[in-house]
Amino acid sequence: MEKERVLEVQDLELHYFTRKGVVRAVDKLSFFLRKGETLGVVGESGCGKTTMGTALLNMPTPPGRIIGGKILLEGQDILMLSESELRRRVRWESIAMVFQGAMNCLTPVYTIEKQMRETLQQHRQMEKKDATDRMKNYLNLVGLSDDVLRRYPHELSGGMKQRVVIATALFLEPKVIICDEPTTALDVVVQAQIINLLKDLKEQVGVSFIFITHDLSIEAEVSDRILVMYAGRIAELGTNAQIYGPQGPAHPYTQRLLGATPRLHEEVEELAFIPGTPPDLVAPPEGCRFHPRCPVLLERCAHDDVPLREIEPDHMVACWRCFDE
Amino acid sequence: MSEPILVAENLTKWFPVKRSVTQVMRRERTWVRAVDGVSFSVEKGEIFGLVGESGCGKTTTGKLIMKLLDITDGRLMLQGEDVTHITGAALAQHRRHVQMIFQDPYASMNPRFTVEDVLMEPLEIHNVGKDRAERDVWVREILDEVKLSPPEEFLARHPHMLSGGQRQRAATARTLMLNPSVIVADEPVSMIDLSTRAEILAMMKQLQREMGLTYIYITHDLSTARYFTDRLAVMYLGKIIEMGKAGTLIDMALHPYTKALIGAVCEPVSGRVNRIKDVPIKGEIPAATNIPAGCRFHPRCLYSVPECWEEEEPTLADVGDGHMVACRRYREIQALGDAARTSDASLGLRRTA
Amino acid sequence: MKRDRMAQLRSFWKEFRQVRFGVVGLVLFVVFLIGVVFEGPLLTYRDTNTRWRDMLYWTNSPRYAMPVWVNWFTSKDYAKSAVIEPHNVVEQTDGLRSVTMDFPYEYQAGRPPSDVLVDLAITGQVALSITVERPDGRTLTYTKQTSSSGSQQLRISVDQNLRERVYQMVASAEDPAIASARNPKQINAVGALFGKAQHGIFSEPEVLNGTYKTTLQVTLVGATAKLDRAQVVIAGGVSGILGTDGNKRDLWSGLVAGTKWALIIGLLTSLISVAVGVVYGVTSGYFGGWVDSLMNRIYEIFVSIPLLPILIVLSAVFKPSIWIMIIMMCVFFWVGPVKTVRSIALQLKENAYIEAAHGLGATHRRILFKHMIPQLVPYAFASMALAVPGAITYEASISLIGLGDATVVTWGQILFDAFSSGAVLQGIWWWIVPPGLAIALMGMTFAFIGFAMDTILNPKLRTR
Amino acid sequence: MYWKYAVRRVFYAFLMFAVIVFIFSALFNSVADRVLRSQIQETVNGESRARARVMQNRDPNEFLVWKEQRKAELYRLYHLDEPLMSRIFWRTIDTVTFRLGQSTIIRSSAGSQSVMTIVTERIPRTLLLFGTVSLIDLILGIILGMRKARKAGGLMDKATSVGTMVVYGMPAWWLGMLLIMFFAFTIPLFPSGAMHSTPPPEGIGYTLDLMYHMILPVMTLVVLGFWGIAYIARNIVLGTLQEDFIMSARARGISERRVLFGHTLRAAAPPIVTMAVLGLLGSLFGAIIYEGIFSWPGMGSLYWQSVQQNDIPVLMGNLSMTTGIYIAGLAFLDLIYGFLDPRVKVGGKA
Repeated sequence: MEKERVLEVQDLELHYFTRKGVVRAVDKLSFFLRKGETLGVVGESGCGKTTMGTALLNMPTPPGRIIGGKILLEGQDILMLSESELRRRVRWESIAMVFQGAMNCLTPVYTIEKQMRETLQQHRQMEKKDATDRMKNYLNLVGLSDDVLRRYPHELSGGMKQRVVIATALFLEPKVIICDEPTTALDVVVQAQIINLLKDLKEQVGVSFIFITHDLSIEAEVSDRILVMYAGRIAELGTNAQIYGPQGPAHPYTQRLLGATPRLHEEVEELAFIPGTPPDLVAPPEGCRFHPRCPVLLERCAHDDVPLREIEPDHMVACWRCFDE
Repeated sequence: MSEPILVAENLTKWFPVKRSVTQVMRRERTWVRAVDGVSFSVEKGEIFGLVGESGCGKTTTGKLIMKLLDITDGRLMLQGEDVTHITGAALAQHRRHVQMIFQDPYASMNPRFTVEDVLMEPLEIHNVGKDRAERDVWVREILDEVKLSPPEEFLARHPHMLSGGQRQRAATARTLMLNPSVIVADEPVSMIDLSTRAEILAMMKQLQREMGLTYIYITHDLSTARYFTDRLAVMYLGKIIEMGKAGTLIDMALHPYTKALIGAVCEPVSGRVNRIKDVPIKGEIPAATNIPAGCRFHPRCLYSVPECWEEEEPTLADVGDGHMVACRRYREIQALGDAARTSDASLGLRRTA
Repeated sequence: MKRDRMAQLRSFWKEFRQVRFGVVGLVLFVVFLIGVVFEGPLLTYRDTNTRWRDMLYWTNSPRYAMPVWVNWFTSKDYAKSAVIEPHNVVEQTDGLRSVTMDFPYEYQAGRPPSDVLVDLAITGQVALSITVERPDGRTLTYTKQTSSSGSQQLRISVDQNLRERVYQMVASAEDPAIASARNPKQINAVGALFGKAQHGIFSEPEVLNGTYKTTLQVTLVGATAKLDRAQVVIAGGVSGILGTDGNKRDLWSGLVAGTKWALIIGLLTSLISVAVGVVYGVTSGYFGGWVDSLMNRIYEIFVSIPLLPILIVLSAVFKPSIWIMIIMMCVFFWVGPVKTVRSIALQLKENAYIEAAHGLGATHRRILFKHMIPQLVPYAFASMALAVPGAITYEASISLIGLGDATVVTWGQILFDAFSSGAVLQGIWWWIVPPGLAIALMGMTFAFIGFAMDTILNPKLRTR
Repeated sequence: MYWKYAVRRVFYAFLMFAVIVFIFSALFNSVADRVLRSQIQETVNGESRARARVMQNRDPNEFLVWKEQRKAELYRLYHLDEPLMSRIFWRTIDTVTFRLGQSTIIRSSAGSQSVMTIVTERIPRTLLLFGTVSLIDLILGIILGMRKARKAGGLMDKATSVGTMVVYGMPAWWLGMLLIMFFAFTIPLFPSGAMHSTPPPEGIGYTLDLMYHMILPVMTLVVLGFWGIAYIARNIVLGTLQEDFIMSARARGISERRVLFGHTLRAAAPPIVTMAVLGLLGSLFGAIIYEGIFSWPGMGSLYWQSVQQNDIPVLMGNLSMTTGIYIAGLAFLDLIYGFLDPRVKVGGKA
């Protein structure tokens, strides 16, 4: 049975208006997120994955602007909401985000308590004591002790700060949490602890996650479905089994990317790689955006824009080779 | 077995911590024990890996080998010669033999220099080559070597006009200019996109085969270490706690810390979701100013017993086939692990229950 | 390498061009430079630089004359300054030698000039006769005098020497009661000379336009006697582009002469001090450790001294020349960029390429001068530009107190003269506004340039 | 922890003051010696005249000997007979203990010739004027800076930035002259100078009169002053607005007001206060002679007077005191910084 969709994105377009020209960072992106699932978003740097994350809060960083599409949160298009409605009903209330480099996401001059309490006050009418209890509960949930509340951010280690940020993301019990590279810059052990924590929380709280990272191995570990982005567009979208399973992904980009990921427990003689560099999004190549780097391109790839099509249930690919025509 | 090209014996680097006035008066001195007695030897043509988490001293070790930092204690030998305390001309000579590739390709080249300037610099410093024309030929050759060809296209470019991969190639080319015998590569691919990472590593491997280079590969990433290196040493808080052939060390890790590290690594394989549920380690890394007594890993070890902190720190012991481990309980732990695997009572299950 | 520099410069210029006020600043700077290069032709008084304080040089100018362009804004225009050369020179050589000449003055202004002077240079024994014929036919006889041997200069001022004669000439036109009540020594002689001969000539004279003809008759006694120079100087109510000050000096010339000093003071001080500061800061940051600590302490001593007060006291005690003053300013100005440069150096030092150069065996000197300082050059230029106005203002401030170098003309000294002779209280705005405006304008010029560079250097501050 | 830091900072300020005074003493040693010698000569002459009146018909030789003795005695008292370094040392000690000697011409309002009295009676006047200016500058500057940063690149931002540059090199005293000319003479709205009317009114009238006299000088300095602070504040706030924690606060649904005036301004406050107050300190001590234009009887006018009357002891004393206040200002600034930034408060700086 299909679970209900919490979030649905339709034809989302976000452009950066820079001096050099218009950067089409997110170009007609469509996908949805089911209740209680984790959607992984992978891609190389500059493919627009972080941009997409901030767009979901309707908070593009200047000079970026959302120029088209819909973001339906339980049927309601949040792009139509006013700034104050967004603040009241969407941001943190329904969608919370753990930003990339979460260490810098805490205001350095405020104590943890002040920042958390402020967030709570903004959204809930609550007795002071109840608020304190709630903050402590969630800090304990992420494995931190109460006395963290009194500390300033610079007194905490990177892993602790990350946990605080996650606790803050959780404690309004939003429907969706976007995690943008929550573990980069953390050591493997801490990374594993954070991943474990997020998985536990998913089981216990039942929220949906969008997990953005450049690391395919982490996605294999955490995500139910994986969305592979390339140059502002979706290259492939499939379930964990479809992407990482024995038959492997369908899109040549995903295939190569996976082949380039070293395995710890296998002896690999030669790793795969993709020659060339990602395209300049001011003037992306015609046709399939991956075609200049594609090892198996067809003639039509160079000029025909490639659509995203479902090739099997829950598995969408944007590659002419994968379509039976 | 060939001659070791580089030998480190009990290599140590302590940094003094800046003291307050009262501490000076009380004659208190605290030290950051960044590298705390590291011994290993590297053979010619070998790729030796140093892995560990941030702050374990692996980068400092690299800099000690480069002689970018003064060695506090211990001995460093290069090609049979003691280079521990060399200065002046000998040091300059050392810097021709040992080269380094840095982690951040964006920072490792002066943004105001062109690729040509970057590659010329080592020649200018050491006054190699009889004139500019000769140097020019070399620069072009090396650029070809690292597959930045045609060289004319790259010579006049500034670093910001190169992609991350190209930049790391140029940085590699710079290290090759002086025909070194040892190259210290400090996380050379960690900031490079996955799609080109393998390309760089493949190039480095090819160069090694062709030119008979010796690499010391410093990384936090066990997966690339396994792919790239011949031998691997795992560092924890300034000390090597396990060392051996890369494959053996990862597939049959003995030290509980190595096991934890390996357990924490994600793999791009489906159907193994929840596999890293059990990371057999507790707490956070202590500060390098305050290294625990006894086995330095004991506060975080799930298997530690009183003798681990009451008795002296265990030293690296050979367990056969060059596999060395610094743990006094590794046999018992191994037995425990085997038992757990067979009896289905894995630590992971125990913790989730 | 050289071509590369050019390319860098070109790309910098391309960015600089985008910042509009930066271009405005550059244009202004070029204008100032042109002003310095063409100082000669621009100076209406050629010897301003050497004879600014020589009162004799300025005797022919009016005192407190407004700029000529004031006439554009007033219906009753002021008489302009003029020097009238002799016309109709008639020489007689039979018997006694004599020379007769006319000096016609076409007077059309709405207000009388401030003075009329007859300026003569003669050698030997001479007899003089000077008369002025007004348009209405009344005639003023200046004087009939003979001079003895030797060469001499003669200056006869209507305002100072001829009040009584003017009184005699026009007194008949006024009511005798009023006329007799006037002290002839205190009348406005020039006003009366150029006024209609009617009631009120002493109190509110009405201008009488027309040709005023001064006639000079010289009788030369003996063979050696001769007339070297003869001219009639009309000291106008307005004079020159910027008027004159209380010492009759032409302010435009002073301002032009001061421009080069402002530029020299500003540029030299900022150049030296920023160069020292940058090298100091980089060295301190690069070496770190005890070198850094020591250099920091020295730096802190210098920043803890209030700049203007110490400069005032040093100037008061040692009475320095302008060059020493520039050095003095450098001694305290170099701290300006140190803090920023040091922190930039600390960041640069952490860059892997510094370590790489080190690892390649580069010496400290090579790293400092090839890798670090070149990176600071743009910053150094920006802070140089921004340090210029400070240096100019400080020199002006010291001059304002009266401690300036008296051998040169600076804008600050013009303002000192203005302030100390009470120009503020008398409302002599043309003495105060232009020099201050020049300082402010030059400050603005360099601020425009400096801020523009700053915007280019800190992309974070960019809004797009 | 903060107190320890504070004590250390204050101690350091004293040390710095001593070092600088020592430098001054060395630098101006010869002129100070010369003035002191001539002052002693005058004293001895005066005394000897008085003595001559009391004891007549004494041996003139003996009289000369007495004069020499008396001079030597005074020289010894003021350490003038000692070697150079020792003279410098004693002058330093005298200055840091605020024994600034006697003036040659200038007197305090009560007629005292003590340099200390002359200078100290002027300190509050200077502090009053410049303190008011600083406060207004800071408030206006930060308000304008915030507005500029919020609409960075907009018309208002650009226009005010150009304003900053236009006034950048303008000497305050020149603007003062213009304003006096305009507001005191062309349109006589305000007094042309001085601190109060003569005679000063009593009671509340005194304060009002003082404020009335302050309007023009304060206005002049403020017109020039707050632009720079606005520009600095704008840049710092703009930098802070690009920080991750601001984006994070916005994402948490914190209201824009709180994001701006809570998070942004609070986080930007330490550098803004430092930069602004540092700039103010510099510009105010650069504007100190500006008092002379407005005949404001503060420390700045005292420079003017002592230069014109060549009163070296007053000049030196004034310099030492100005430096002392400046150093105190710098120390105070650091203390505020430590108070504003928890990283300093807890961690301890340096």
